Amino acid sequence: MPLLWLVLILLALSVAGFFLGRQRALASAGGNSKDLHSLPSYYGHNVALTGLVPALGVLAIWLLAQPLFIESRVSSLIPEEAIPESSTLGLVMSDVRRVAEGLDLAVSEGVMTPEQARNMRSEFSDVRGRLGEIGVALGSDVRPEVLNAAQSYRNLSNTGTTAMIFVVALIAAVGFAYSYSKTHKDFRARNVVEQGIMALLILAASLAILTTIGIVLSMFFETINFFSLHSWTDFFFGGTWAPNFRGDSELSILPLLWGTLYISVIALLVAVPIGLFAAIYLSEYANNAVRSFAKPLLEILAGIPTIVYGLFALLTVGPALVRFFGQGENGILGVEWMSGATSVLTAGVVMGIMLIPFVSSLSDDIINAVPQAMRDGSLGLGATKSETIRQVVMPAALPGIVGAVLLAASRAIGETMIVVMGAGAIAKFSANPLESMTTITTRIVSQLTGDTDFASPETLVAFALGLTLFVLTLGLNVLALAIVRKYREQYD
Amino acid sequence: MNDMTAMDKTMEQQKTKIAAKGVDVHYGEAHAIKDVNVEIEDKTVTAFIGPSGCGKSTFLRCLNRMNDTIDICKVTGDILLDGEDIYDKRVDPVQLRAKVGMVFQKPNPFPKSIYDNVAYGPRIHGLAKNKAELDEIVEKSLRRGAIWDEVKDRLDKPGTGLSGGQQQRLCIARAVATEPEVLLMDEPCSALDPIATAQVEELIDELRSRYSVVIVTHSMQQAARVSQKTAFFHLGNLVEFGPTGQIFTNPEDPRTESYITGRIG
Amino acid sequence: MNDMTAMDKTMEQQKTKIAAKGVDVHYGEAHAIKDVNVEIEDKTVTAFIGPSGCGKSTFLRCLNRMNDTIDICKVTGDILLDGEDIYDKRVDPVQLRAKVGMVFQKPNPFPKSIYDNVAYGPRIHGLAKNKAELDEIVEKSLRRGAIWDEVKDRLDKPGTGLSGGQQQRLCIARAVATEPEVLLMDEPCSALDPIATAQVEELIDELRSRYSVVIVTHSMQQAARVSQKTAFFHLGNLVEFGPTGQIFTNPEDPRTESYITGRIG
Amino acid sequence: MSENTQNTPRPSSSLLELTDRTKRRNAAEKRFRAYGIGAIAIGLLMLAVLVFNIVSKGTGAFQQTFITLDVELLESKLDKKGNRDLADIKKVTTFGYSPIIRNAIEAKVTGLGIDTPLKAKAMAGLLSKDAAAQLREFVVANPEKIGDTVEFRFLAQSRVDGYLKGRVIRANIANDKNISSEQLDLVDALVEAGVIAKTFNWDFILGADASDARPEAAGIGVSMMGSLFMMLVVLALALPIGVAASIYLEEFAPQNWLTDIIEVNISNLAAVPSIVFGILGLAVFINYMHLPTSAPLVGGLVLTLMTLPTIIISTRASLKSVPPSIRDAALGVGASKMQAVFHHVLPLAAPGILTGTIIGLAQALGETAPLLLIGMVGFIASNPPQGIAEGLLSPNSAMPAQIFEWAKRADPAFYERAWGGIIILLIFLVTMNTVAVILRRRFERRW
Amino acid sequence: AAARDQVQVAGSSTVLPYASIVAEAFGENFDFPTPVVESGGSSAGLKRFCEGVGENTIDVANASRKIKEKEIKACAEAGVTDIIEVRIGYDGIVFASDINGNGFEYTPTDWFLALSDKVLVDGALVDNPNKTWADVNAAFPAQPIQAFVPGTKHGTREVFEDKVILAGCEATGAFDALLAAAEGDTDKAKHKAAEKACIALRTDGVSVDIDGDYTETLARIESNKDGIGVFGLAFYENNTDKLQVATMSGIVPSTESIATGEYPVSRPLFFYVKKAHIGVIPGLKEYAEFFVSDEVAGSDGPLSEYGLVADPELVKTQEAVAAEATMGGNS
Ligand SMILES: Nc1ncnc2c1ncn2[C@@H]1O[C@H](COP(=O)(O)OP(=O)(O)OP(=O)(O)O)[C@@H](O)[C@H]1O
Ligand SMILES: Nc1ncnc2c1ncn2[C@@H]1O[C@H](COP(=O)(O)OP(=O)(O)OP(=O)(O)O)[C@@H](O)[C@H]1O
Ligand SMILES: [Mg+2]
Ligand SMILES: [Mg+2]
Ligand SMILES: O=P([O-])([O-])[O-]
Repeated sequence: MPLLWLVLILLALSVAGFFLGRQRALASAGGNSKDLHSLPSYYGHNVALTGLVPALGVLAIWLLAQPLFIESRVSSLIPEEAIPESSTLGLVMSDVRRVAEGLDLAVSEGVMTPEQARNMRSEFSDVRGRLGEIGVALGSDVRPEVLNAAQSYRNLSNTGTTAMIFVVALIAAVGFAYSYSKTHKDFRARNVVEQGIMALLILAASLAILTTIGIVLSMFFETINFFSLHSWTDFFFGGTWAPNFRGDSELSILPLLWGTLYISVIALLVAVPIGLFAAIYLSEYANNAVRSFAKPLLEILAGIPTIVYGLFALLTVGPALVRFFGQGENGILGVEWMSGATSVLTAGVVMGIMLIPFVSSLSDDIINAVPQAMRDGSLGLGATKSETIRQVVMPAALPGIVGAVLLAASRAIGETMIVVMGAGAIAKFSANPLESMTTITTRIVSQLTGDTDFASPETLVAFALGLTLFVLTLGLNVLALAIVRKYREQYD
Repeated sequence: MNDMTAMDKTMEQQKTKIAAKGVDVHYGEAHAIKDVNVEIEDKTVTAFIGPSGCGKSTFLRCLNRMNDTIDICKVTGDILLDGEDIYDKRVDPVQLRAKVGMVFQKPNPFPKSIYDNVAYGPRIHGLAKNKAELDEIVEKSLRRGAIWDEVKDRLDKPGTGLSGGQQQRLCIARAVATEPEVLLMDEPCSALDPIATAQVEELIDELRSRYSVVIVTHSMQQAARVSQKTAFFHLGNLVEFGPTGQIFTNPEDPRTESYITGRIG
Repeated sequence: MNDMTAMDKTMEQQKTKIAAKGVDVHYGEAHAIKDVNVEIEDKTVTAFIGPSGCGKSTFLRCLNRMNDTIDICKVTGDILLDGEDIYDKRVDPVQLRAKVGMVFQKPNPFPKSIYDNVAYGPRIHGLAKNKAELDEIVEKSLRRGAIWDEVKDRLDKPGTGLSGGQQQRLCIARAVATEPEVLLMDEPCSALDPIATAQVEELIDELRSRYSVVIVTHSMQQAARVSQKTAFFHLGNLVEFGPTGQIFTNPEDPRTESYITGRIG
Repeated sequence: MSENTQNTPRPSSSLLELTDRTKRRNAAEKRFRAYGIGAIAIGLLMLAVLVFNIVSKGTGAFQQTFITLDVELLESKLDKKGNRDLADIKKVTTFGYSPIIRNAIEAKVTGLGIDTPLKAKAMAGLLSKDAAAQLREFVVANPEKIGDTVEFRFLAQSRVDGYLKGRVIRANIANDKNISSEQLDLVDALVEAGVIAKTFNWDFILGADASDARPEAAGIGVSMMGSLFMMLVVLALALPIGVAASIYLEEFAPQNWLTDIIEVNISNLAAVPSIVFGILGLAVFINYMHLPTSAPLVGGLVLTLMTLPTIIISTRASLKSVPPSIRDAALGVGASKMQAVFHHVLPLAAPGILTGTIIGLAQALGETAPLLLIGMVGFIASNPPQGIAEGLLSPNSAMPAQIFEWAKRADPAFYERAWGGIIILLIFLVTMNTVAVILRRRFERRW
Repeated sequence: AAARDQVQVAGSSTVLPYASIVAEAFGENFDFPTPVVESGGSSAGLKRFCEGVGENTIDVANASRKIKEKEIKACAEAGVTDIIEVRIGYDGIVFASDINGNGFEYTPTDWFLALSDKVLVDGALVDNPNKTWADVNAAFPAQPIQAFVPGTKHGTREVFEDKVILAGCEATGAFDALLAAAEGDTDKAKHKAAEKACIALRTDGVSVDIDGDYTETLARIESNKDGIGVFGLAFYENNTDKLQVATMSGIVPSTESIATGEYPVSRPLFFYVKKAHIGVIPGLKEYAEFFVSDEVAGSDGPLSEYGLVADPELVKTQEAVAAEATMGGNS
């Protein structure tokens, strides 16, 4: 595989470049590394990276562009009339590609000679059969235009690959030569390398922005579609969520939003105290042995598939709650407040359990990072450990803890399976935590995976829900950021 | 302890506040304090002197069990406060530390406002009934720490934004705010200018009328100025302990003499 | 320090290493350094003295742009190192700091081994070709920091497990290991006993033969012992700057005099 | 400084007696500690309950019932022309193999002298539908064996397996079309004769999914490979990108509205429901970039996007918690900011980074919703991938998706497999975590 | 981009079991790779189907309902014009309860009276007062009503509403009362409003929407023995050890009674094939033909054995597939 080789050679070159660059830098300083502007290895990295990165970049672009180019060249070879009615050029082209790949395989397996593959004529030989023998299945017999196109496809891609190897190697060579020639004791290699690294860091950070743009765009148009089919007043200000198959459904986000908030709050009421206390105990009280097994064990809670939690809610927690708050005379409290196993409380509690490690593990790391001098200062004043933790350690660890709680809250908002099985699927406004409710996220999933006509508002509402949720959580996050900024305590 | 001067006589009336008997401290393998016996008296300033790394801080931290927080640190022997073994199982280190306050060698203000730094101790010990009383305690402590004037306009700014010497004085103010019976001060004036130093020394002298103060210092002059008793540590040993005057004028141990005259470090 | 004339003459030959012109520093609203002009000479020890909180550390940190790390800190004015403005856009603060080393007021060893603490600088600056050379640099630096004997058996133990004074000397050793042209030392002897102090002062004196040293100190004696030039700061102002002998014997400004004689703090 | 009457020393009290206030504070301390222990106990208890639940329901999946039969590969059925032409042999579909199987089991039963009212078809009903496939595969691979009698070990159908495991009981089979009590009598007799036996089931751990008609043949192995390849992608992308982004934002980015936006954006991405990442993945990776459907590569990319915020948030939190004095110390000896971060700050923040990775990967490993949209949930019974490229590109499912599918299927035998799959998933998770946990312990230190 | 060589199917989770049985057998008996059958719901499947023509789109969409006009339009806009519709049989919908509980013989009226939001009492529409099945029908035991019905996302819900609730609504006369009360300008609008009111189910917890699948319904019945759930016939037939089935209007549901049309509650199942992909995606046509072949979809085939109600008009379907007849008639 020439590509693999090319990459390997580039890598080898860059390793060599590293040592050469280093060598040259040292030589320019007469072997005395102290006279260099930067550490010798920075010169090495500079040469290695200047050779490698642009070459790899061009390689990547080439690999993306070549098929497009060949595709357009080859597809121009296919006459209009060769495209069957109702088919598209794209489909014919995928046939062409398949044949071309089949021929490649045949050649590499030795079933055909390269000449045969190049000169084969569909009129004279059974291409489909011969390719079938080597395991390349084709959808239909190969038409002459397709075979022709496939052959020129192979030609072009062979030429292309050769050219690619040449160009990439040239770029690598130029890169190496340039950076090698620049290598001199006064060259600011560290700064250059660090600038390169910085560019990569910025690139990584901008990925988040790209993702956001992608998410917004992938939902935006369908949301517009939705609002052209459904009134926005009902969506934002209506009081009922009742999709049906006849159309003309009431689709208001408000009851869902209420359910989302209610369930998330209960989940956080469970997860945050338990998680925080667990974190505090682990970092401040527990001995090493307890800490080293309890923390990873708790982390397993985050990895148990949510379907297990869903069943746990439905079969264990729900009925237990019913025994407490329901069943009238037969129940433990003798009240009749709860009828079914599914309720906001059921889902909230179970989700809370799942979220414990989100709060506990991260908070534990952050609390652990608060310098011991802070604790000593407080203990030295006669504070108890708990006072120290509450009044000195926790405030210092606040930003991290807020981050952990936000993460847990985010997960609570995004969870579906536990809500579906634990909270039921009824959208309503109610203050009673023992009743069923549902959340925005579960509605997104169920409307997307449901049976309603995909062009109907009942399905499209999923996108509107998603986008609205996105905006709402954005608001929450802005708030959280402001709070953290306000209360942040910087220790030293 | 032969030369009984007037000062020593007053001290005789003082009862022993803290008595250490055969104290050994190990950091893991390292033997940091070796069989130290010492009696620290009430209403007295005791100075710990000795070369850097000889174990002064370590021993000081034993006296209010701050060493409990260092995992690898093991303390053996008896330390009695008012005749009670502070390493007794029944002793609550919290109550102990409320009685035996501490100023650490490295200033460690909390990442809170200057006010809250000082009010912290009084709050947890419930020393103030209301905000006004607390304000008063804070002001008084900051004044005693000789830093009031510098911070009175920025009480709500973080204590970590102070200069080195200011932080040190803040920590002193923080420690005296809880009114401990014994105050352990680990080089409290190391970052202070002469005037601030004098003010802190004045504070120490004032505290002596009611409490017992132990101060670690590298300044022989300071030890001579503020303390009545001096303990000289060397390589983990308590080499000599006695009235300050005698230690500085007529040391018994040759090592003490060498140190004071500047020959061993 | 006694032989005024001779010394002043040698100093006259020294060229200016660092020149500060109209430097102002603000922490947010607070004006910490007010229009300071000073010329620090090469191959000279300059002492910064002044009451706690007057801005010595702040000004010191301007000289190698360590204040860049404090968000709210704004520096204006010009500071020239060898005639080049260090706040110029083109100046790489990293290179600057390699030339202008620093010992911080609060000892801040890395949570790494003692060896790595000292070896870090030489490693990133490529001062050693091989392990043996590095070992040699580490040993030499620790010796210069007057701490070799205490730590030679525990080079692989964490630097954070040292006593206060030991940490301070470790930080000195760490700073000299990179062989800076200018060494800024913020109260390097505050936690040191007299002997260790003397050793560090000896080091400073030795460094002076090749480099420029700026030292912040609260000890007038120390300033007088080690420095050739002294700058007196007060409330953010550079009140007086001149040959050490002159400052201590014949100060021009009444504030300087008050401070030296122990009247303002 | 005048003496303040209010602040006279508190009355000296014995250390051994606790003052009321101390008692109260100690009680608070004890309570606080107890809350901590309680919190951990609750967490661990819940874990124990869940794991017990999982294990008790899932262990059955690791055992499977097999029936051993001698099968005569009749030429008259398998190669009517008798010329061993593979094309002709292939024309006999699995349906055509039923008579052979019927003959084989009838022969076995009569051979053993077992008395049963059952017809051959009902006897063959004890076997899995997989038996025909197994036979055909063998014949296609070994056409020369046609005409011989070969011993085969066939899977028993799920009710027979359930009967041996106690899941199917005679009292409840009245309406069951798939099994009758006469058939169970025969099973009893065959167990007696050693023809039917239950053994450890490697096929479950290594095999691929099977259709609803033959739960006994389903395995989780192939989807485990799918999960493995996805996790490799996630780890290779999410960890470096996440850490890099965090470093930039926390250590280098200037404080301005742009970085504020990025910061808020990232936390907000954590709150985006996972299925939305699926929508994004479908739009970007499949529709726009034309990457293959149902491919672990795409799954890994989508999960990477989903995991990134988790890793970034935890990494930033731990970078923030490194004291500034450490950075100062490094800068002071002439390290560049980059060096200070990579040499000193990052190692100190490593525990938090690893925690973020553990939690993020756990989430990614258990996620199904986004996979639904990129075609990794459903019936994907491919062969185990050969090599990395195939592992990344050829259609596959993932463990949680497989479990999710099984849990939905009608036959209760799938339910057992779903729980068995969860056991494997957890083992996978724990293995994956162990590395990170060990690393994290090495980096943990206080200063 | 490497060429895809397997058939890619997506859509209904109701059709999924059948499609997976076929795909598995197809993979075993042909030289083509086993098709990939994704689940995700009819709507999601059709949406993917209508995204366009080309290798990166799916070839077959499974659906538990007929494709809608709007969807056909959307398809056409994306260039998917020639669609082959294949009906594979029917899915029976049954009512079942815990095997050890009471048995029931229902009529649509019973269900309407049990679950409707408003019922007719003495000629007036009032909030549904019925608490137990005995309140609904004196012949039933006094077991509390607890129904687990498919959530509004499920196609089964539509069938349940149409064939059971609406039928009951009309039978009890509530429909007429609602029609009289309905607002609307035209008769059609009134009719629609009345229908909508008919199918509104009570929200007091007596009727529980199940958004998950039948296993969830089963789990709910196991934890609440009074519960009665709506299931697919195939699901019930695989769980006869836990469930007992209720009759509807006196008919026991079975593949036979549904095939003859006696049992009223059922719905047709379909799959849709992109004609343009035939001949390009290897094995696509073979798969479609294999699916509807007698061996597979016939009344003795594995699909019927699993619970699919075979289509009485299978032969017609086979012919249509062989001829690649597209919807709208042009072949
Ligand atoms: N990070 C900071 N934020 C706000 N104010 C600060 C900060 N650092 C110092 N200051 C203030 O600036 C002034 C000068 O501080 P600086 O640390 O320079 O004093 P200094 O002369 O070094 O004192 P010391 O001898 O006590 O160390 C002081 O009033 C101090 O409170
Ligand atoms: N946490 C620790 N872990 C290990 N060794 C320690 C620790 N703290 C102190 N030591 C060692 O114990 C000895 C005594 O230290 P200590 O801090 O008591 O000295 P010191 O007398 O206070 O010195 P200084 O005047 O420099 O503060 C020293 O050798 C020191 O290195
Ligand atoms: Mg000390
Ligand atoms: Mg200072
Ligand atoms: O998944 P369904 O479309 O059949 O409900």
